[in-house]
Amino acid sequence: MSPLDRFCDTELSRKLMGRVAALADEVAERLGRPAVFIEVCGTHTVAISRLGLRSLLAGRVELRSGPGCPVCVTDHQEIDMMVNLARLPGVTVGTFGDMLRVPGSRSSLERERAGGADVRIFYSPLDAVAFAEANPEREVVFLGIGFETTAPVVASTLMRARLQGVKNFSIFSAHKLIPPAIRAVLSDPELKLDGLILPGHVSAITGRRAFDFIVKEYGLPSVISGFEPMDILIALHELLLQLHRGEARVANKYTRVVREEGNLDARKRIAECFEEVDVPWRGLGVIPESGLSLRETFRDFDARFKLNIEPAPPTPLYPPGCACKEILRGKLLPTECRLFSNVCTPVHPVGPCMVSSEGACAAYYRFERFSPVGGGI
Amino acid sequence: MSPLDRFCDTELSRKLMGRVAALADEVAERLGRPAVFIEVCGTHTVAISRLGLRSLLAGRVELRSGPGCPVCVTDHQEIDMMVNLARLPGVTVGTFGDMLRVPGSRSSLERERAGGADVRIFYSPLDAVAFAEANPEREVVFLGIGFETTAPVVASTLMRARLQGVKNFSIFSAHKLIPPAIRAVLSDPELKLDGLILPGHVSAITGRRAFDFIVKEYGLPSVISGFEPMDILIALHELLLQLHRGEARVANKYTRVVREEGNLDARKRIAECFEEVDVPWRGLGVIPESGLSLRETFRDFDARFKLNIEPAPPTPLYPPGCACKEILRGKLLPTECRLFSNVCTPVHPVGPCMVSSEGACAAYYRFERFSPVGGGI
Amino acid sequence: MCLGIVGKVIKVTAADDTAIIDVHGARREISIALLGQVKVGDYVLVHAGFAIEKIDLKEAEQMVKMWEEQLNDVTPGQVL
Amino acid sequence: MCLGIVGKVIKVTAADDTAIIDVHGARREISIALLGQVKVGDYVLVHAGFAIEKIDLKEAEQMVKMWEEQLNDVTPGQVL
Amino acid sequence: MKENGRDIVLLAHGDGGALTHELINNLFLRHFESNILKTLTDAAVFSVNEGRMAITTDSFVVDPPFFPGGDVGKLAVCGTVNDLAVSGARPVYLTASFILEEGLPLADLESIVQSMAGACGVAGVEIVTGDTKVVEKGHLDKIFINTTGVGYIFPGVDLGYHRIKPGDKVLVNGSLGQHGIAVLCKRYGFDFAGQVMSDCAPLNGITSLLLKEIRGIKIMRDLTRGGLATTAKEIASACGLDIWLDENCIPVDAGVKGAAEMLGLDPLYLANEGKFMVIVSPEEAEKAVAVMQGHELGRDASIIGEVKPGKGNVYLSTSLGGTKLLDLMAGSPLPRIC
Amino acid sequence: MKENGRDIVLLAHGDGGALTHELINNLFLRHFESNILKTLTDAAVFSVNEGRMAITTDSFVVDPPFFPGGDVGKLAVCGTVNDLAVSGARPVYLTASFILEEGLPLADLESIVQSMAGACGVAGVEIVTGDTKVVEKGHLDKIFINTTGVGYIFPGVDLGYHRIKPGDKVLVNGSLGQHGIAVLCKRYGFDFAGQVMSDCAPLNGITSLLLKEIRGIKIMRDLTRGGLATTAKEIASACGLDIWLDENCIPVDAGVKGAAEMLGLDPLYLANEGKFMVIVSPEEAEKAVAVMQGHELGRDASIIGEVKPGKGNVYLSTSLGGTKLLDLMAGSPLPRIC
Ligand code: SF4
Ligand code: SF4
Ligand SMILES: [Mg+2]
Ligand SMILES: [Mg+2]
Ligand SMILES: [Mg+2]
Ligand SMILES: [Mg+2]
Ligand SMILES: [Mg+2]
Ligand SMILES: [Mg+2]
Ligand SMILES: [Mg+2]
Ligand SMILES: [Mg+2]
Ligand SMILES: [Mg+2]
Ligand SMILES: [Mg+2]
Repeated sequence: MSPLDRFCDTELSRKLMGRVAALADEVAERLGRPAVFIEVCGTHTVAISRLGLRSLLAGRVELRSGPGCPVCVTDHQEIDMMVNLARLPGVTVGTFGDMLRVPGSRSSLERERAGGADVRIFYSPLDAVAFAEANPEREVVFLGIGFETTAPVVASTLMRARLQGVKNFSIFSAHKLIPPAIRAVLSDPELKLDGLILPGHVSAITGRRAFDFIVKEYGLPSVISGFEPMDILIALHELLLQLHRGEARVANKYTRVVREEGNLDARKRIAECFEEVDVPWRGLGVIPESGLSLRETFRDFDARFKLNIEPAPPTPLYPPGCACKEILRGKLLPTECRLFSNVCTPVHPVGPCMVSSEGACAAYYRFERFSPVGGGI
Repeated sequence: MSPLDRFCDTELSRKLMGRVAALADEVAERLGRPAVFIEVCGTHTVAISRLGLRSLLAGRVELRSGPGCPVCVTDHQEIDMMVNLARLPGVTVGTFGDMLRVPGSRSSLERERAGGADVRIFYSPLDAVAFAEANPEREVVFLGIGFETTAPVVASTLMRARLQGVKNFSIFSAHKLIPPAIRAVLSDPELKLDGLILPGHVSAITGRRAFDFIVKEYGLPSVISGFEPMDILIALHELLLQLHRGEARVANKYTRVVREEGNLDARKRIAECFEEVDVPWRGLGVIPESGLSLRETFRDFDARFKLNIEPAPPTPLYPPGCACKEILRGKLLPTECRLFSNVCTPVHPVGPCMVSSEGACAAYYRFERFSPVGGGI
Repeated sequence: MCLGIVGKVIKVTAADDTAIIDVHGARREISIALLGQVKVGDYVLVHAGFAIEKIDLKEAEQMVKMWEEQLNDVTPGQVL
Repeated sequence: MCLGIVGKVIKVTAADDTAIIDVHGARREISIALLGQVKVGDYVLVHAGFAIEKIDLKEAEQMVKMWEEQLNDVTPGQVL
Repeated sequence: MKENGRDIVLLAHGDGGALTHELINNLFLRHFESNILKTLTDAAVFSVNEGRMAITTDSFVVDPPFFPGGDVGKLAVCGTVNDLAVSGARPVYLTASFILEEGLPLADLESIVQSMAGACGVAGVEIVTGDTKVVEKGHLDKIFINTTGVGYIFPGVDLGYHRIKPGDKVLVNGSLGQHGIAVLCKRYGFDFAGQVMSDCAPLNGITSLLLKEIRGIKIMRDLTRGGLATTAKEIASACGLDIWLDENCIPVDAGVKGAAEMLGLDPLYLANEGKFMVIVSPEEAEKAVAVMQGHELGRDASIIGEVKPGKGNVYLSTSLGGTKLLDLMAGSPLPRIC
Repeated sequence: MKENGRDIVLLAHGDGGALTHELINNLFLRHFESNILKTLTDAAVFSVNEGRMAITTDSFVVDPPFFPGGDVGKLAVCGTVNDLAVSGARPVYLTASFILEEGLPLADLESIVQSMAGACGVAGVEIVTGDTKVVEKGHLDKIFINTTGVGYIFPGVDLGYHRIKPGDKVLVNGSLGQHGIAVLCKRYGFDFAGQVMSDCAPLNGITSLLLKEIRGIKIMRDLTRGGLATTAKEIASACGLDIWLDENCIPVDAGVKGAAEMLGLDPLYLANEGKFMVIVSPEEAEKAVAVMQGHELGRDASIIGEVKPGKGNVYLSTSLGGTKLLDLMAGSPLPRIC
């Protein structure tokens, strides 16, 4: 058995679960309330839901979902621009599957495709370059969404396209950065928080150090975590332990992947292609230097310039009644939104958190909507 | 009843048929053989077949099919160029339904469409302009095929497109002219011919006078005919009468449509847009000044220049065994080709005369392949 | 080689040189750019969406009438 | 927010910076442009068709081992 | 933005999940009345008695899906009902399988489903099971519908090529080419001002009447793709006899004739969706015409030809008294200039 | 030039004329063996005895049409056979209706037809009637096939939601998600080196065995679109009881797990084409597993859950001992990065 498989070992996980639960009880008792942690990363949200961890920690730890779903935080304005792109004659929009259903102010890429736009899902942006080469009469615009994890992938793709002389390929960059978003969340004075689970794959690129500011500026316990059952339990254990001991540091519990300085090659590529700009986040508003736009040296691959895409007009952040703003900041649970599960469902989503299967509301809807009537098998 | 309907009157036609048959008998007796007429126009070929006229005149008049099917006479080389056009990325080829199945040396537009080319059938070239306006990212190339009847229609379309500033529309002109083709047929010394049925709708444009050369240069009886049963019978009657009387003139028996000078407006449009060039005809080879190519002033609408279409290499005129050459010159009947109806059928055509439903071989195949076992009802 | 169909003009839009024709109840917009004056009630010959000539009903009338007379002549053996 | 999957490198084509990875039998070509030296047998973390980091198996081994030891310790009431 | 999946068809309507259920419950079950369908099980279950049954299937891909006189939904029901009807069966149950293009307006789908329900009512058949798939925009053109139908062969009825004999008469129930022209004209921008419409109609009423009244019916065939000419040729080939048709007797509406001329097409090859051909013994031909004329779908019924000894050919006696051969259609009808 | 219509599908193959006849005679009749089909009439006629019959229909639109372990033809036969099989029927006759995209290589069509014939042989069913339409290039993606099947319900068999009771056990016949993964991986450029293939297979052999041996079978469902989760939710909703599944007991092949992770998908929502769920009384659950394991399509059969009193929900007990809710699929599976 590879050591990697042992991170999903059921027996081991169940044992650790016992420890975590016991430790959580102690901490909760000491605090006089359940500890409140935020998982920054949407993939953590899903993993936690899949494990049924919230049901196992109920009354001991409250796990809230942070702004780490790139789909959920993509602003209306940006979606509207993507929709405008898709409507241009001769343009093929390439994207990861996640973006398809996210609503802008009037439409979504899914609806545009249904209306005749050429919108294609690619597993990798390199597949979009190959598609562009095979269809020279189309301008293929790949939507650059995602955080530090995805930005170097797109940067690499761009460099490859330039090297191969592909003229009909470009990028619409809507990449975002995690540390500024965490700052925006933590600087909310109303927020009550005992610790953060930090995104493992963003950290793989940025390195552990990128998160030191959390301790320095906010004095909160935090931990970088992987995504297997053991990873998440180890991370929870670490947070509870820091709380228990009254410590606060940025622990790295995903050492098999995350280094102190991250992936320097990847960071270099990001820096080469992109520059930091102020961008709006759904639920968080404009955050300074939290987005990545293509550098001037890549104008020939920048869809905004190549295709002359005007910025779409700003729109109200939320549909009436939607509590995404509070949910994205970790201030409310999805079940506390009054539209949740009656008006707003994954099939007919109202707010962004319901759209992506990784969105906090969608994860709650799918996995934790009802508490069971009987017990387990 | 409108006088127009009376041209299809069954009772009247049957009576006239009796006269024609009797007159034909007299002429045949005098000649010692059936009179041989050529119908220049493919639409006449079809109309004659549909009426079962050949069966009614058997032994008295032999009706042969001339070069008047624009599809049948379009050369391999031209089809190959159309195929090359259809293969260009971003190009939509617009055409009349007739051209779809005509084989070039390696492919046909039908096969190209099946292989992914965008080939569309339009009822009118104006519909192709409308399509171009609605699809600005495509270059829409309309195939200009047809004789004097169709050339002014395409010329008008072109002028309209220029007026409306449609930039993504162009023409691939393969238009041909009938008088030079008649000359080419008649100058064949082996040809035995007693008269010509001249194309009514070409004459509507050119005028009756355009055919005077037939009498002056070849001394042959000829008649301009419409397409209704009475029209055709009147025309046959006229030819037989001229023969009977030893006369030869270009009679106009389609006076409700054809004028001495034709349609001057239409002729002006042709002259404005096109110039006469030497072009190859299937079955007849290159005929001087028998084709229409766009004038230099229309280069921006000339697909040959706009899309840089190289002339395709010349190819052998006929598949081995195909007798189209003789059939198109009126020297053989389709049934005399040894491939007819066994190897060569409308479903698997070998030669061009089998492709268009108006082609001589196709018309014979559809309507006159077997003689009936019993009599009529 | 060139299908032509007779249509009756039921509407003329001079501004863009179009007309609506009726063929036994089937209607379509066609271009009249190749003809001079066209008016409602005229019969035109249509090819590929364009009227290419007006139909001269008088000529038609004359010709069928002539033949009707000839053919209804009962002289036996008449062939010319 | 960023799906990453562990794959074992089974072929490297340095010329175009690609490798074939195997994930429980599922294979795919990925790019290794974001990593330095990669060799057959390495485990890599893959995101959107790119290897974004090598997996340090020793670190993995150490961490699970530490936890296995701790968790198999039967001292009752042990919570830390 | 319009609410997702409530105005147009989305891929998710075909994923078998929540939206598929919405579509089935809010649309299909609202229009199709059937206790069997309601069970929504993997298969519909029904009881049968001893006897002979007929089954037939057709996929309907008409472009455009809405045309004067009907739509693809009405067509899908009538087409399958008619294949059963001309086979001598009483149509009973239909299956309905939809393939939808992402982006199809739900309102269009609803009106198609409504037409289907209407046609089922007229024909007296029940849709008992179905299926819905959605494919990506551009992977099909708007909507395809498959219907499969089962019915009971009327006891004692024996139809087939083997019964055709020289001397038998050929009948049709009315004017030809209407459906084909209605569709082609819509496609190529013609307008009939309501004068020519598809003849799409369920024929089981008139066929069951005929079968009850006339014992000498040899075969019936609906005259769909390829029209009268193709069907006649198929029958002639299958029984090795010649069929002679008389152009003067074949009913073709003036509007159809005009539009067919305009497009360069032959009405004898145009599709019909409410017309059928009957071959009947000569003694009963007149009575059969009378029976047909007594039904609203047979007002213009007439004898159009006769079976003769021969080799499987079809001849048309032309108006002029000449003859010409009719053959299978070769290539779909396209508008031509020559 | 290749001879027209002899290498690729042309529009004329679907016009009902000469090329359609060529296609039917040279391709379909060569592979599909059936005396009923050979008559090529408007409808197929067959005799029935008194009893209950089942009818089901499905259209198959899989992209790509060829995938590891099968093709759309095999799928079209198995899918319909399986709907009949899980309904407690013995599948007997199938109809096959093809919609083809102009340009489809005839060789591809032939190999699809060959697979269909092969699957019919294995399942012991007969294709008795069919239909072929061809649509313009770009109006569909390569090929769609509709099959409709009829069969006889085994005497005495009574399956249905009404029979499900708390305490009943939930079984599956093997590892989940293979078909879905095989298709998605082919579409997105993954390669399994032959290790994961579609599980596409006719289930009527194993279901008839089960029905013969086990009296306490309450319901059977094949786990197609939407996978185990969606089907479980449908059953729970329909009978108003909860279903509890145990993640540790649900067989999912390692290769499927890996590929599903790579694409960000959940195997419980992936389609299967040779897997079915059985709900059986607790007393007979073990015996049912044994019977299934005795058949080659049930080697990995296992008990994966249980019915409990409740409100129509489906719960999964996770490996950690937590619980989570399973619901209908919402949106087709697409590869994601997050
Ligand atoms: S349930 Fe819907 S409306 Fe409410 S917060 Fe979540 S996404 Fe917004
Ligand atoms: S029958 Fe065919 S091969 Fe013979 S002349 Fe006609 S087209 Fe040519
Ligand atoms: Mg099923
Ligand atoms: Mg049928
Ligand atoms: Mg049918
Ligand atoms: Mg189904
Ligand atoms: Mg479409
Ligand atoms: Mg039929
Ligand atoms: Mg089904
Ligand atoms: Mg099914
Ligand atoms: Mg059919
Ligand atoms: Mg396609």
